[in-house]
Amino acid sequence: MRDDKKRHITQADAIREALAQALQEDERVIVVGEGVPDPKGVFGTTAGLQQQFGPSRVFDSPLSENGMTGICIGAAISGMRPVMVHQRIDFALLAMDQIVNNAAKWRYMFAGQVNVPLVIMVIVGRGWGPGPQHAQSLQAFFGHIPGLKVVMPTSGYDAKGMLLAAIRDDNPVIFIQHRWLHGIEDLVPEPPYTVPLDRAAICRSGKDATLVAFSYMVVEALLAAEALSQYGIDIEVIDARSVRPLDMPTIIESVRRTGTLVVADTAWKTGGIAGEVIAAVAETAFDALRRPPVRIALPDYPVPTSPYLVKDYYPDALYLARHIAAHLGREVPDAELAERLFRSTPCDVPQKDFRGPF
Amino acid sequence: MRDDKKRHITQADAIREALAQALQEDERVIVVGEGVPDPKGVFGTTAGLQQQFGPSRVFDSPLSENGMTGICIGAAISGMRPVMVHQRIDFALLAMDQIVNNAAKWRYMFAGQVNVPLVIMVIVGRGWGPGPQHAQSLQAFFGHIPGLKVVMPTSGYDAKGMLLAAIRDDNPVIFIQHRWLHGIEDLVPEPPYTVPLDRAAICRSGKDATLVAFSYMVVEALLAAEALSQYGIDIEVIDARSVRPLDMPTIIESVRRTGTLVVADTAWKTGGIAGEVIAAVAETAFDALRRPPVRIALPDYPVPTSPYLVKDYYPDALYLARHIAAHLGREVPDAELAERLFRSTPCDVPQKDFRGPF
Amino acid sequence: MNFEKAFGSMLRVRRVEEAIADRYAEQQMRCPVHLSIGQEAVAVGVCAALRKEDGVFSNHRAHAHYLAKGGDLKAMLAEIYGRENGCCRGVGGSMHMVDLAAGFLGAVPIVGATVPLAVGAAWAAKLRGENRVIAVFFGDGTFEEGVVHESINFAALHRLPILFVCENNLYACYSRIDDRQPDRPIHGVAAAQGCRTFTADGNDVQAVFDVSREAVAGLRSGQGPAFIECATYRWREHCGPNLDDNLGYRPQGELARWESVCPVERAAAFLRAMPDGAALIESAEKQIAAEIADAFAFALEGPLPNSADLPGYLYA
Amino acid sequence: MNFEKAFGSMLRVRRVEEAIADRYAEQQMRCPVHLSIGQEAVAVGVCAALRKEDGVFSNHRAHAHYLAKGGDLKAMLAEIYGRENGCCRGVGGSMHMVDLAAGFLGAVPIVGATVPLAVGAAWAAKLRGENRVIAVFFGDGTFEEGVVHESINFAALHRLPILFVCENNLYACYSRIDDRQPDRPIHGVAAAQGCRTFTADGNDVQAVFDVSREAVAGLRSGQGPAFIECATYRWREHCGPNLDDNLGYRPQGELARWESVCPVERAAAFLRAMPDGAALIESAEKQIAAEIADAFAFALEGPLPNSADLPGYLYA
Ligand SMILES: Cc1ncc(C[n+]2csc(CCOP(=O)(O)OP(=O)(O)O)c2C)c(N)n1
Ligand SMILES: Cc1ncc(C[n+]2csc(CCOP(=O)(O)OP(=O)(O)O)c2C)c(N)n1
Ligand SMILES: [Mg+2]
Ligand SMILES: [Mg+2]
Repeated sequence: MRDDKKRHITQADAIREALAQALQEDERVIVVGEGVPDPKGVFGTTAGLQQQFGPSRVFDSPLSENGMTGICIGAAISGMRPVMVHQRIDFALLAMDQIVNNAAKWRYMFAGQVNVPLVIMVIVGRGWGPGPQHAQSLQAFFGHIPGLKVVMPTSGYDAKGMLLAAIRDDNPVIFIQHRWLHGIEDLVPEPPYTVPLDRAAICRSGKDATLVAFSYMVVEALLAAEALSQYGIDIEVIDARSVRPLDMPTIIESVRRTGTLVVADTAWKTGGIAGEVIAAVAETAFDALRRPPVRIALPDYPVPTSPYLVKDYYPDALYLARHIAAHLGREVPDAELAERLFRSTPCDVPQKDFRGPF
Repeated sequence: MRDDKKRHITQADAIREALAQALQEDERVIVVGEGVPDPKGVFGTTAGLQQQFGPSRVFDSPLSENGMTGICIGAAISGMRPVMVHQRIDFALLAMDQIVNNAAKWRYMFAGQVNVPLVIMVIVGRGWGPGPQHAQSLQAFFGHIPGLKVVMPTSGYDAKGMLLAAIRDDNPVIFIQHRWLHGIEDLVPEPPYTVPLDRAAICRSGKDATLVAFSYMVVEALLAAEALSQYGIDIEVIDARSVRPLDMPTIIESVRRTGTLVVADTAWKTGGIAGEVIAAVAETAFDALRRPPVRIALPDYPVPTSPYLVKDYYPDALYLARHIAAHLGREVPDAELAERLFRSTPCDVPQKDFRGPF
Repeated sequence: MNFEKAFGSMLRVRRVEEAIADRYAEQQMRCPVHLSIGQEAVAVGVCAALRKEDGVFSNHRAHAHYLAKGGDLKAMLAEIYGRENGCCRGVGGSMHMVDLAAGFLGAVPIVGATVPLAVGAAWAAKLRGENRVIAVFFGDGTFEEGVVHESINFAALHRLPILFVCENNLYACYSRIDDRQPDRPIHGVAAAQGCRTFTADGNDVQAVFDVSREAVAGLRSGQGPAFIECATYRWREHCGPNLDDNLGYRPQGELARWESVCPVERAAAFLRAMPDGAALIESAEKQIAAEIADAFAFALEGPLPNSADLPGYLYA
Repeated sequence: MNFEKAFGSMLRVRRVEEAIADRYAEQQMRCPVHLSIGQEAVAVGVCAALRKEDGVFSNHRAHAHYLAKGGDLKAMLAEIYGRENGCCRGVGGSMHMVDLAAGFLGAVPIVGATVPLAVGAAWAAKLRGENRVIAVFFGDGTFEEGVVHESINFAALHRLPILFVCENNLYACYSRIDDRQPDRPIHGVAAAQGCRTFTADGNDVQAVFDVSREAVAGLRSGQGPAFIECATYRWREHCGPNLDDNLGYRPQGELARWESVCPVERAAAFLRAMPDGAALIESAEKQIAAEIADAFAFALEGPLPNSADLPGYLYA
């Protein structure tokens, strides 16, 4: 299926297409959010939908995150299939009560009598100085909550397929996009298709280490793996894709082959989902680990705004490659590696050196 | 200090005393929360404070969790030292925006120019059918957030000392109580004293396994350890006390001695703080682990209400003892163990068999 | 409104809650209960103005709303007793209840949590072109939650068929309204936000019904959200079966004054003044007593729920 | 109000923001900027009614408030340029600013987030017996956030010395107010919640000052919270330096109508009608131009901040 069309489109367009197809195929689907119908269309992901499907399917929203989440839950348990959109995941903090107490629990509390077919799309920001309140990566919050499904697709192909799967799913799904993936092109077939919400994907096979990456970190991971392969270091890169449930079978199977686990996350290290991956592997496949597992994640303080400060904040492909090589006890000429992974773009705009497709 | 008075009081009284002493020693301290001045005084923890310190120091609150949190932050950056009280941690979900975006970040965003001396007291509920929305154990949320300090004292002694330390601290501190610890008596000296906010405590030494427990799980852990000791199994019980920062040096030092790590938490297993402990140990003291680390925590669904359903929900001392013995490969006569750890109280009222002091 | 029916409905709620209170000390109902004794007229008056296919959302104090909307008494008691034949198979207890067949769409105890859900249900009704009205009950304290204001704003913006019913019983737990809100009427805020607003003596079932009927008629004809503030009073403790006037948080004599305007007795007095009224009341009492005895038996004989079913309730 | 000073203050805000807009394309200010061009009279009129020791909180669109309250221009520009000599040492950028010495107590971009903080600061002032007033600026869209209502309720309950200033510029990003709120005045809601309310032509600095002075006098004499709704308009795009009328989200001609009631030009016209007015304007322009040139130089020459300092900012 992946190759049947040879059509390269950006992830923003892939998401927009999935929304359009969902609106098309099921009249119960509605799309609502602050800025959804506006000229910028949430970084293009909702552009033109209101024109196409009309103002009774595609809605703007008051600035009322908790209330609107509850309203969408109310609509979801009353026969609609709402898709809510937040321009930044940070804003969903205002809606934690409705997400955790109602969306995640409504079916359970009532012993399965009512479903909550709701999709909450959120965007993890980055770049150009969003700063402490506008660039958090809060997947760990959602990943801790029974009753939610939480996905973080990386490729445009997966973004479209997982979004369609999420909208067709009868449970609340948190669909986490990364701003820096929106512009990357991928092979995305036009007809509607789904990608499972609970499966990791091996994007690159290797035998020396398993590198599990989340969302945008897959991009950096692939660059790092490519560079290390020049030195005979063979990294298996797994795109986790799903945060809840984590696809532990795929991850463990890989670790059993490589003996080494590295997890790269877009979030703060302490208390993040990377730790969950490591804990789950350590608990259930301890014997497979030939060396300590490693987390590569954000330092435990918020992102600053100044680019001069941001430049040291996000671990990138070079950071990954250096750490993995060192962890494996493999010598790699550092200056050469640094040159290979030289980042031609400033730290606050997306990595140019990865252009897709995945 | 611990023994200087030989005074046994309940944890609820110890907390009340700490609040009274804080109000006494610093006129900038105010206490505010839904039900704080009411006749029940938040399970006794705030009883009589308004009578003693007057209505301009001790306040009731509208039902406005996010607003009141912001208001207390505003007061904290303006020269007051507010202590907010939530009867249940679940209600704090409504205030996640103010806690995460403002309280935790205000000092950082402004490069250290302003402190936020705020204490948020929350209670993890349990028992008598509170059900899915009123008995969550959400420490993992707070534990993930840079800028917060998060503590979960178990003993009455620590509750008092850590609360005083939290109120004197210039940072936002989430002070998590457990409903089932309120009634337990402990040796609590009357004069004000503090207990550090970042140190675990070894409550019982042992050489066969390190059992790190959080909050009420320390009670079950101590019972389990006591029972196992009858079979020559020697468990070291560590009361984590602090969730952020975790006292990893103490934990790792213990694991280096025992080679075995078990973590018992009051929260859901997946994405919880127990996983963070395991990940941190696996990353930094992998060689110390002689067998897989283990988490003992809640199953990944919300607590039901019916006592007939609750009875299988919470892991107790017997569950801990059985699992630890099995994990260590040690044979223990199960019927005898079960008798030893027979719980004379129903599953929805506090464990009678532990009466304190710690 | 069929007055006799409304009286019977109130009496039934009263007797059910009294029976719960009486038996609570047996410790077989092992969950918090918030009784509506003294407030029955609000639930009954509002629901009398609704159709079966209309929906109701409620909160921690849900029994009266559930029963007034036609919820199954047996399933409710079995739920409170934590049995498999309860309306939520024991997962919910008194604070989490639902009876979809009766249009009782859900109650949960986080205050304010169901208000946006009700607005969302009304939105769905409008989008689906259903001639359906949704009502949501909440207390005076709940009006302090920001989410209520967000909900009202959206309802007014989209002119949704929703009836906000504020049961102002002057207290949130032990806190009197003057310790939580400035001195201005709640319904005044709702009016300023664009609702059609009504007030009623919440202890007069006819009065509650009359404004509800008017409000609901407006909803059916697309006039946008309505808001009713009902003055009423809770007789028992906030949570639990007991009286608690001894605690001293309410002014002396306040409870007695409100007891003297008991909604059930008021309706009974009206009926008694009618021919056959006394007989009618007596027969209602008998019928309700029998139904309650039956329902408790149903609950107490209910099978115990099975923990193994729980994970299956989580995801569809 | 010293009208000349107010004019100068508005002109300074305008010229600063124009300079930011002009230089933004150089990509040296690498953070989002939300310009207040067109809205200067609100910030200046309100702050003219405040004393230095009074406090102000703001939001994502903070430059005008910061400057009008007396915030340090150099430190602001250095902050936007991400330098160590910025008012937050580069951590904050345009959306997170503070100048404690000037009583500018903080701005952050989560909408509504500073409203309860301002109420808390006013509460502290009252508890500490300080004769201090706090003002908080927010937009029409922000009024939709529940936390604003929670904040107003508490302020009214405790009669706090707080001035809520709603800058109603008709839009939240690209969303017009009619797509977000029903057709009723914002200030009407605040009045129903127990605020003393005022409205003003937000493009007339004298009008804004007049109501602010009255409102603030009431605050100082303990009359409880005040709420001012100012009608105004944002000329540039929501976020960024450009004009964006080409996007078509605003009705044709709307921008032009609002440009024709430019707050700065209006004040200038008034001054020009006075003897020496033209000279005064000219000298203000010159002085401001020099100050701005200086301040940009200060910012551009500012030392780069050091990542190693960041962890130290987190905890006291
Ligand atoms: C968000 C939240 N905060 C606090 C509580 C605790 N609580 C339960 S009922 C209640 C009082 C509610 O008062 P009101 O809305 O007036 O309803 P009433 O109990 O009087 O019927 C409170 C504070 C809660 N359940 N949810
Ligand atoms: C909680 C939250 N939701 C959404 C946003 C995104 N956002 C930034 S500014 C803005 C519009 C604010 O409108 P208004 O309050 O009218 O202020 P204006 O921009 O018009 O000055 C929005 C929605 C945000 N920053 N915070
Ligand atoms: Mg009430
Ligand atoms: Mg606006």
